[in-house]
Formats: sequence, C-alpha cells, structure tokens
Amino acid sequence: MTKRLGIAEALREAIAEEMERDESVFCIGEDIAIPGGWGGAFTVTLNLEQKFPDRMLNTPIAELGLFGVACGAAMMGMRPIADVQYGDFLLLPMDQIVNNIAKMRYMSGGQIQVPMVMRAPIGATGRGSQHAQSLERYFIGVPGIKVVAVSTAYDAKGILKAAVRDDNPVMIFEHKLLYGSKGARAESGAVDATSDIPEEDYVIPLDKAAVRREGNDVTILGWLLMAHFAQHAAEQLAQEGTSAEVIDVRSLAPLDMDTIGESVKKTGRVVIVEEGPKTGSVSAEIAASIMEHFGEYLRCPICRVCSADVPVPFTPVLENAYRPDANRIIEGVRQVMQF
Amino acid sequence: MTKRLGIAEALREAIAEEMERDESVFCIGEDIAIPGGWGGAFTVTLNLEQKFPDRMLNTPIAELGLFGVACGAAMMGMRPIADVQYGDFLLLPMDQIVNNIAKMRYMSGGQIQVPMVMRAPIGATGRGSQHAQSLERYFIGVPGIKVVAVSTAYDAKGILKAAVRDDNPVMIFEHKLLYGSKGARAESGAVDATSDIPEEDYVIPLDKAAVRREGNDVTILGWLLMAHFAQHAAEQLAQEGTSAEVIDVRSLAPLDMDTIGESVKKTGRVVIVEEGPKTGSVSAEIAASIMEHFGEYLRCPICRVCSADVPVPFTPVLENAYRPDANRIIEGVRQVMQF
Amino acid sequence: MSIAQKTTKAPASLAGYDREFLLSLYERMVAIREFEEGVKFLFLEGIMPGTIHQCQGQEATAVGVCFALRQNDFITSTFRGHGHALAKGLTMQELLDELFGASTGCCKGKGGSMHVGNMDKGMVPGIAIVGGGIPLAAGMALAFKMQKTDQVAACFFGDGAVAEGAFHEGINMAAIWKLPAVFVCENNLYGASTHVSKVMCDTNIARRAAAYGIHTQQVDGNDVLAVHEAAKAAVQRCREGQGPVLLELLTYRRTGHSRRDPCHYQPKDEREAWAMKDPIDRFAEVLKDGGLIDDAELQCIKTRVLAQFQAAVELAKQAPQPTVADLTTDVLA
Amino acid sequence: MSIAQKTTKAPASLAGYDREFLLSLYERMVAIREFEEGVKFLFLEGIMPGTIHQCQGQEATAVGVCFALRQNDFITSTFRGHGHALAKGLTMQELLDELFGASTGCCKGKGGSMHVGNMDKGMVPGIAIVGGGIPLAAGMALAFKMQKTDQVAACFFGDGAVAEGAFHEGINMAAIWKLPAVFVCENNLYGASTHVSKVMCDTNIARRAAAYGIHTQQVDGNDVLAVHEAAKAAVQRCREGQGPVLLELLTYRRTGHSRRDPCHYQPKDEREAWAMKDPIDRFAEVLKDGGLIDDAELQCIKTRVLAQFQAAVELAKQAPQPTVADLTTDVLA
Ligand SMILES: Cc1ncc(C[n+]2csc(CCOP(=O)(O)OP(=O)(O)O)c2C)c(N)n1
Ligand SMILES: Cc1ncc(C[n+]2csc(CCOP(=O)(O)OP(=O)(O)O)c2C)c(N)n1
Ligand SMILES: [Mg+2]
Ligand SMILES: [Mg+2]
Repeated sequence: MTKRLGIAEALREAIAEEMERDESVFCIGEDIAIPGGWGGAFTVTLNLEQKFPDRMLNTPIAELGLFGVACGAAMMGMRPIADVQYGDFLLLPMDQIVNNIAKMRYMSGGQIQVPMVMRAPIGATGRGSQHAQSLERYFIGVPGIKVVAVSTAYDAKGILKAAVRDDNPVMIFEHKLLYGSKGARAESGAVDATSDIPEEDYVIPLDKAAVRREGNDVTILGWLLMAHFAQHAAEQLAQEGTSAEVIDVRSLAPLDMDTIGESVKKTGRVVIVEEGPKTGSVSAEIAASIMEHFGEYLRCPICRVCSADVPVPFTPVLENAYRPDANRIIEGVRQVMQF
Repeated sequence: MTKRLGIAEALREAIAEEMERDESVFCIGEDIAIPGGWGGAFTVTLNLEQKFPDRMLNTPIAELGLFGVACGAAMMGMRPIADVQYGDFLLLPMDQIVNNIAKMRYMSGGQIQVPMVMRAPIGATGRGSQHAQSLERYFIGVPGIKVVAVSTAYDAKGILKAAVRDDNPVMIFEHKLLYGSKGARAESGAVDATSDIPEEDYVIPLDKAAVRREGNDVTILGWLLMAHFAQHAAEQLAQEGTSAEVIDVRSLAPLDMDTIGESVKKTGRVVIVEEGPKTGSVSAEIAASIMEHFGEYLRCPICRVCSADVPVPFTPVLENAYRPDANRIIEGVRQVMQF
Repeated sequence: MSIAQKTTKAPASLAGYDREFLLSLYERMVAIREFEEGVKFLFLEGIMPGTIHQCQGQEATAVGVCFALRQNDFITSTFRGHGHALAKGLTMQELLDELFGASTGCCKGKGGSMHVGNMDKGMVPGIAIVGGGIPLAAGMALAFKMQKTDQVAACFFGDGAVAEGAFHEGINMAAIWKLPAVFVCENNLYGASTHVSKVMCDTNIARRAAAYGIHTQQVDGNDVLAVHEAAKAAVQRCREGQGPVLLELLTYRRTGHSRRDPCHYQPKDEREAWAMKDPIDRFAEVLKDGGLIDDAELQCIKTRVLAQFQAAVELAKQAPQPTVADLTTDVLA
Repeated sequence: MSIAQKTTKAPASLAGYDREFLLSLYERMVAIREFEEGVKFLFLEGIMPGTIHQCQGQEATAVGVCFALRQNDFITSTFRGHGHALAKGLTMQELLDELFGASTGCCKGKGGSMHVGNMDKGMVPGIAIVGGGIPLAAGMALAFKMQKTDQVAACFFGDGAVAEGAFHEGINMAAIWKLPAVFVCENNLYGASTHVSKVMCDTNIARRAAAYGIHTQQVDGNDVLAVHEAAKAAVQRCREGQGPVLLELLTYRRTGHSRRDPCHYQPKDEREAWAMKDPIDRFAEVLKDGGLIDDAELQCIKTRVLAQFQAAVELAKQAPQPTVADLTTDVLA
C-alpha cells in the first residue's frame, strides 16, 4: 500500500512519525504551529500542534536566537528540527550554524554532539531578491554539518527521517516550487514532485546521489528544481538521439563521488545545473572534484549551467532568465557533445 | 623616496590619506580608536582618532548592527571603512552583507550605491576554531560585492585606496600573520610582508592578479599567506629544476582570468593553494573556471592544496597540519609534474 | 462623538490645522486603501506576479508619519511597503509598474512588491528581512549627522521586528550616538500569524525601547492626527539633535499577512472591534464633525482616487517589460 | 571592618555557612588567581602557544555562581573561561594540558584557551563569539524543561555582550518560555578596551534586562558571598519553574584583555580603587574577622595551590601531543 504525497505532506508525515517514535524530537521555528496559521511558511508543519502541543515551539522572529536555542537543546540530548521560513534568513543565524553548531563537536574534542536538523526552503519564486536565493553554496564548505537537498516526496520523507536520526547537524534544502503546498500557500510555477509513499518506515542515506535516468553520452548533475529540469532536458535530448544520464546529486556535502564517478567514467562528459549564480557555486566544487578524481575520463571541460552572477530579480521575465531551464541545459549538453 | 612598511602600517597610511582626501570617508568598528587601546585588533587604526576625532567610530560589540549602520551611511553618500576584528565575526553581519549591502543596488534598479569597505583579518594563528577561519569562500559567490586579498604592504595600501574610491562594496581580506603588527599585538609565526612604499599616491586595481615569479612548468596560484608559501615552494622547486610561475590571485571576485589564463596557456599545469577546507573553497571556483576557459591547455587535472575539511584545531601540531605549507605545495607540484 | 468613544483616547484636535492639509491626509489614506484593495483584486485575479503584503487598516501610520517629513528626509520600509511609498510621495503609477515587473517601475521591475522605493522621493527600497532596515536607518541618520544636514531617517517596522537582534543593535547605536532617527513600530498585534503576547513578556514596545535610553511614545496608530503630532514632535527632536525617538503606533492589519491568507488566527471579536476603529472611517467622522467635509465630498475623493488607480492599472498593464539584457545590469556601479 | 568600608555594600554575613564550605570558596578563588598568574608567566615566557584571556580580579563571580550549581547543572563560558572552568570543577591538569595543546587536555588540545570545557563536569567549551553562548544556554535550559529534569543552565558573559543581538534574542526566548537559565553578566566595565559608558546610554545592565520581563539583580561581584547568595536564589527560582534570572555582577578585570595588553585605557585611579576591592583579599579579611582563619592558614592555602599548579605544569609540559591523524577525527559523529 502506498499513497501519493507531495513534498510538504511527506515532510509532515516524516516529522510526525519521528516525533511519535522519539520524544526528544521537537520542532522550532516561526509560525510553525499557530492554530489558524499555515504550519510554517509552506504548510510543512500544518496542524502538528494538535498532536504534539508541547513539542511545536513557535518562536519570536529571531533566527540567530532560535538556531542557538536549538543547538543548546541538541547538545543536551534533544533532537530539534529548526525551520527557517525562507532559506535567505539563514544568513542571520550563520554565526550559530558555522561557529557553534558545526564546530561544537570538534572544538570539544568529540565530547559533544549536535543532532539537529535545519530545514530551509530556497528558490526564485516571484518574490524578489531577499526571498529567492539559493543558499547551498554557503554551507557545503562548512566542516561539521551535512547538507542535503530533496527533490521528490519519497526522498523528502526518507531523508528527513535519516537526518533526524543522524547524530550530526544536517541542513536540508527544499524548493518552494516543489513542495506541492496547497490552498492559500500554493505556488504558481510549481512542479510536480509527488511520489508514492509506502506505509512502512524507511530512511534514505544522507550521502547518496540518485541516478534518475540512465544514459551513455553525457552526465547531467542537478538537485532540487534543477533535477527535474534536467530530466525534462534529457527527455528532449533523447529525441535528438543524445542519451543523457541524469543524477540527482541530493547529498551536497558530503558529495557521493562514487555514484557521480561511475557515470563520468561511462559518459566522459558532464553538465552541472544549478539554480544560483555560477561564481562560487556548489557546481564549482563538484566540477573541481570530478576533475581531481576522474579527470582522466573527461573528454572535455565540464560545463556549468548556472544563474548569472546577479541577485535574484523580481520581474518574471528576468527571473526566468535567471533560473536555468531545460533549454539552457540542452544548450549546455550540445556544447559538451561537440567533443 | 620610499619607506619600508608592514601591512598594518600601510593600511593605516592608506586610511589616513583617504580620510584626509575625502571627508566622507570614516572608520567604524570595535575598539578601533580608543586612546590607550590597540587601534583595532591588529593596530591598523592605531592613533588615528588623534587626527580624525569625529570620524573614528567605536561601536558596541554588535557586528550585524555596525555593518547595517555602515551600509545606511554609505547609501547616504558616506564612505565607511568597517572593521571586523576577526574575519570569523563576519558570520554575524552576513545578512546585512548579503541581503542589503550586496543587493541594494540591484534591487533598487540601480538607484543606490553602497561605497563601503569591509576589512577582515583571517587565518589560523593559535587561537582555536572561532578566531581562525578563512572566510573568503562565503563572499566570492555573492553578486554585488568585490572581494580582494592583500599579501604585501604595497598591495595593501594601493588596494585599500582603490577600494575606498570604488563605488561598490569591497571586502578586503587580510592575514593575521602578515600584518607585521608590533608590540603587544605582534604575532608568533608572522611572515615578513613589508614593502617599500613610495611617497606618491597610488592605487592598485581591484580586479588584477599579480605574477610574483615567472616560470614555465607549472602555475601556482595562491593569496594571502599562501602566496608567500607558494613563493617559498617555488624557490625550492627551482633547485630541483622545476620552474614554477607564482601568481598572487589577489582579486578573488572578480577573478582575473586573463592573467591566470596567460599563465595556464604557458604551463598547462596548475596547483591552487588555499588556507581553508578544500570542500567549497575558492580554489574550487578557480579550478572550475580555468577548466571552462582554458581547459584545452590543461595537461592534467588541476591540483588543489587546501586544508583538511575540519574546523581549525587549536594545538600547534594540528594547526600546522591544517595549514598548507611549502612542503605540501611542493608535493602538489610534483604530482602535476608527473604529466 | 461616536467614534471617539470607541477609542482609548480622544482624537487629536483639528485646531491649528488648515483644511487643505487635513483633506490631503485623508485623501492619501484613501489612496492607500484603494490601491491595496485594487491590487489585492488584481493579485487574486492572477494578473499580478509574485506575492503581496498589504496594509489595509494601517493607513494612518504611514500617512501620519510621512506627512511630518520633508522630501529629503528618508524612510526605510519593509515587505509591507505600499502604504509607506504612497505616503512618502511615490505615485501609484511607479508602484503599479513595479508590481507588474515593468522597467518603468520605481525599481525597474527588479525590486517588486517587497522592495518598492524611490531615492529621489526619500524612500529606500523596502527591506524584506524583518528588522533589517533598523540598523540601516541608524546608519542613514549617522550620515546626516556627520554631514551636518538636518535630515531625518524614519524607519518603519512591525511588532515582530522587535525580537530581532537587528532591532537591539540598531536602536542601541542610534541611542548612544544620538542620531536623528525616528523608529516607527507599527504594532498591529501580529507578526505573520503570531500574536505579540506569544513573543514578549511585556508587550509594551515603547517601554521595551525606553531601556535603550531613548525617548519613546505609544500612540493610537489608527488616529492619523495623533500619529502625525507624535511624528512631528519626534522629527523636531531629531532635527534639534536630541537623539532618536521610538514611536509605537497601535494598529491592526485588516487584511491577510500575505497573498491569500484568510487570517484564521485573528479572533473574530478582535477583528470586529478593530474594524470599528478603522483609521479612514474615524478620520472621516472627525472631519465631518469638524464641518470640514460632507459625505458627497468624501465620495468625490474616493471616486477621484479610484479613477487614478484604474488609469494607472491600465498603463501598468501595457508598461514595457525589461529585456533579458537587463538581467546583468545594476549589479555593480 | 576596614574592607567593608571600601565597598558599596557590607559583605554578606557568614552566619549559616559552615567553615569548610567558606574555606573551599576561598581556596577555589585562590586557585583561580594562582592559575592565571602562573599561566600568564608561562605565556610571556613563550612556552605556551596561542593567546590568553584571563580573569584576575573576577574570581568571586565564577566561584560564587558555580558553587550554587550541581555537577549536572551546566555553565556556558566565553574566551575568558579559565576561572569558570576551575570553579565548575575542572582540574588544573586538564586545563593546563589543554593550554599546552596536549591530547590529554579537556578538549584533547583541539579547543585551546578560549574553548575549555568538560561536559561531564557540566561545562560547555567556551564560546569565543561574544554573546554566542546566550541563546545556547537558553536552549540547554529548554532541554532541561522539556526533559522535566530540575537542571539549570548558567550562562557567563561580559558587559560587552549586552550589545549583541544574541543577548537580546536569547534572553527574550528564555523569558517567554520561562526557562531555567541564570544569565550571569560579569560587568567588569570594559569590553576589550571599550568602556561600557561608550556603548550604552544607561549602563545598568540589570535594568536593561528587566525590560524582557525577567527577574534581575545587581550584585557586588567582588563579594563572593553576595554573589553566591544571589546565585543560590536565582538557581532556586529556576528549579521551581519561575523562569530565568539575570545577575549583573559588578567587578573589574585586573589584568589585560588578552595577552600582553598593558591596559592603558584603564585610568590609574580606577585601577587602584578596584585593587582595593580585590575579591580574594576582601574575603580573606571577612574570614579573618569572622575568626575562621588566620594568616598562617591563608598562606598554607596559597602554598598548597601553588604546589598543585607547579605539579600540573610539569606534567602538562610532558603531556602527549595529538598526532596528525587526529586532525580529521571528531568532525562528525
Ligand atoms: C528575518 C526574517 N524572518 C522571517 C521573515 C518572514 N516574515 C515576513 S513578514 C513576517 C512577520 C513580520 O511581522 P511584523 O514585524 O509585526 O510586521 P507586519 O507583518 O505585522 O507588518 C515574517 C515572520 C522575514 N521576512 N524576515
Ligand atoms: C562577536 C564577537 N565580536 C568581537 C569579538 C572580539 N572580542 C573578544 S573579547 C571582546 C570584549 C568582550 O567584552 P565583554 O563581553 O565585556 O567580556 P570581557 O572581555 O570583559 O570578559 C571582544 C570585542 C568576539 N570575540 N566576538
Ligand atoms: Mg506586526
Ligand atoms: Mg567586560
């Protein structure tokens, strides 16, 4: 028996089940559990306060404080799931994340663990520069935290559960256009990321990429919305006779270089797709790592299809130009197929 | 006529001259101008309050606030130089830097300019995890700010002056072991970065790398302390018959791909040296960009010599292992010389 | 006076104001209300991109404060900035163009609803990070002080922003340096869906701010004249170098937090009580009681404003959109 | 009593305390002082790596508070944590080993002077980001509350931290959720070289904190019994679920901010006045006046402590250093 859920629903189920299973799990964030509210900005925690009245903490608008509080609670044996309404606001608790959450274990010589989950929605969605950024770049280079990105409901549930059970801080990036949030919180431009979710409990490892489509000519790497666009591109490319392998990178830190490497060995050509400015991107790390580990298999330079090096513009015409799409991915593939 | 100055002194001169030249220039930061204090954490602003009593603002310990204040003042036509005592503390004003300082111009449709300078000392120097990080990685991927790193007194003076006169926000990274701070603020393990500084006013462009040593076999890229270590490595390599070109990257965003490219075309082999964890490093961006633009000239994969993916440890034996040194650079070069 | 009975304080007296000024206050509030109602409709129709945060019910705070400022005084605003913009003198046209993403918008379409502003008219594009504008306004005020102009920076933010570190750090710096900044806290009882009583022990924000050693005042934020007088006094203090002021304006958001929020978290009786204190209705009564206007003229104002709005909408729909080449301009100077 | 005259308040009475406890308070203060003096010497000699922030003159705050806590209560500390550590029960040996970077140090040499701690003894490694420990302590207290233990988190920080957003956000959350946290502000008048009067209008930190709706108290921080009694009462309130308390402990740093800082920014007369209020000298007088100890016994305590320190130094110098393989351990669980 399975049921069809969107990412927001799948996350909600995962949270509820983990809270049921382990009473040290709790949620903390702004507007996450106000009766009559929306269950966080994107309905992920909707109505959970009814079931867990004491473990759904609505905070003041104070991100630095709330991440610090979550860290302190985690150090004392709790397992907080901290929600930031928009990933952009992660820049406020950056100090707590980088200087405390990520380092506490190391600088204590291994005495402390900080088993906390941080959830952050990202993506350009018609809201302008300050509610749109892709924040992954700021966290993959922070030793001491794991970074994952979920692009399907199935993954969302299994990865969130794995993150809750992990003894390390885990940052989960989610994409506003993939939530499948409903009602007042529905997003225009949303992409279907629903999955059939089994009844049984399952987890997905935090360090494994997923091959979404097999192919021989080129490897396309993406995550979140771009994993979907990469699949769309691959379908079109198939029609022109190009066989693209699509990998949803998922685990951004650590990267699953084994899965990625297998594909590179086969295809010798790589296109990395990322929403977010090209400079200083996660793609840079992936490209550099592939070159380091599998350079001998590369038939040509790795192509990065990213956003322009600009803040996110509001107006749809520019936002669409900012966000890579299937066409730009196809262009990228055509470029590497010349080799 | 020239005089020999260290970086701290050169910066101090530059600041004083710019404040003299333009009364909209002012300094803001913690402990920067307390009589009897140290002129900021590393003597850079020592005694400047005597000359500019109204333009040396000592702030409370409130980095988010002070960067926001500097941004607001810059928007109104002032030219603040904001000092953060240790780069690590940049994580506190991250929101103001990324969401306001960097984006204000873009999201206002070009109405606003934010001509401010941000100065941040970095580097592992025996202080433990929270006073040691290399922060460059967090800023090169932020469109709207320029990022530079100064490794000699000559550069420090010219680059700071250019930054003050630039109409954009400019982040300047400095290295604690290169300041040449004196007296109570002297650093053990310091490296000589003094230069002969001319009497005349000069500026150094914010987007130009500097070739520090010419060579034919391999290009070594580094900045700050690592630019010095790269030169030490190159000297030793010369003795084993390897001719290394050493480039001080200096302008981390934008990168000077012309200068770097010229060298890559000549040598075909690249080693990038960076203090800071390898994953998510600036080196990743440099490596990916070189592959994109000059991939055809590469004889072998680019080698990144970086720190391990760990927070900075305190104990000297581990800190030394964390920080790349001439030996590790030489190893990296030997590796690419096999091709 | 029936309206006065429903409020805690009697409305400020009309004495000393000239009719034209009073009517301009009124008309600007109506303009904001009709703008917001019209935009809401366009948004729900699906014509308008993005998201919106509106200010129906809070018109008196924007107008009362901005009418105490000069054009070269600056305001900072938030994600909920349409009212502040219109109050500070931005036109419906440049706002609507911006909301439609047109290159003729006040920020060339790059800002959008959360970031409207026009520097020539003394408005910084809205800062959509809660509390983020507070240190900024302090910095602007610092510039005015260093430049020895008598300009003032007025900083709008909500009750929710009070919990942010930026509030604390920004107000403190303004306080210690005696900067010419007016901090205008629009306390509408909610930060998104969260009631103030959930996020602070003592919900008196003026009292909280007084701990920084600055002058503070709590004002009926739905009484445009009370707001205006408090703002005038605050601006005066600033121009005289007496340091910053925090005004806590008690008001209420009569619309959703954003987009299609049905506000189920606002109790019905609370909504109804505040509906009775609507700032526009109240001021209309005051003006009528003072014999300054009659129902026909009131209607006339509304009709004029609506016509302006409709005309602007028509133009905005046709306004030129940026081209892809504009994506990479305006990043660096 | 000559000493009492020099302080604002008479020292708390000895009544109700047993001698052994009082002498242990005294001895621990002496241990901290001698530890710091010894470390300073080692540091200036160049034997010790890194930098140091020391607490000579502030021994009464650390000891007075920590002696009101149980082993399973937790403290958070700062870059200036040696005194807190010794007060909370860490040994000189594990601290010195840490300062020498040895793998036998309390954090295996990975922490260093700014990050000493030992979780088994209820001390989180120092947070060297000013104010950074405040939300953390609130979170620890939250855990205790959710876990329904009666543990308490005590959070040490300085006057300088009060300006940080973390102070504001952390204290507010502790307040609204009534968390069992004691916020211990060691007001030593300076944040690095900056005097409190430069960074806040009203320098009464207890009053500032009261605005969050929590219980606060200003205490003579150089009177170990006054500190201890205030701390006991605060801990009691926390254990009873009455919510957080902020204690402002008035004290003075008699040494440099860090390393070789000559403190030229501290006026000579101020230094001298505070030297007269030295917490150890004062408590010695109190004990002597109470007939609990004589000069010979005082000397004996000092000698014992010094011997401990010297023995620990010798061991620390020989203690095993980590090997390069340790670089990459302890990053992830
Ligand atoms: C730093 C930050 N955190 C969270 C949000 C999401 N958010 C947008 S508006 C809002 C509520 C703001 O409340 P308040 O300050 O009272 O202003 P109001 O909406 O009532 O005008 C929240 C939580 C944000 N924009 N910025
Ligand atoms: C966020 C942050 N900003 C600046 C510093 C540099 N710094 C270290 S200690 C210090 C002064 C702290 O003063 P206070 O809080 O009063 O503690 P005290 O040193 O007096 O014990 C400063 C500015 C820091 N460590 N963290
Ligand atoms: Mg509000
Ligand atoms: Mg202090």
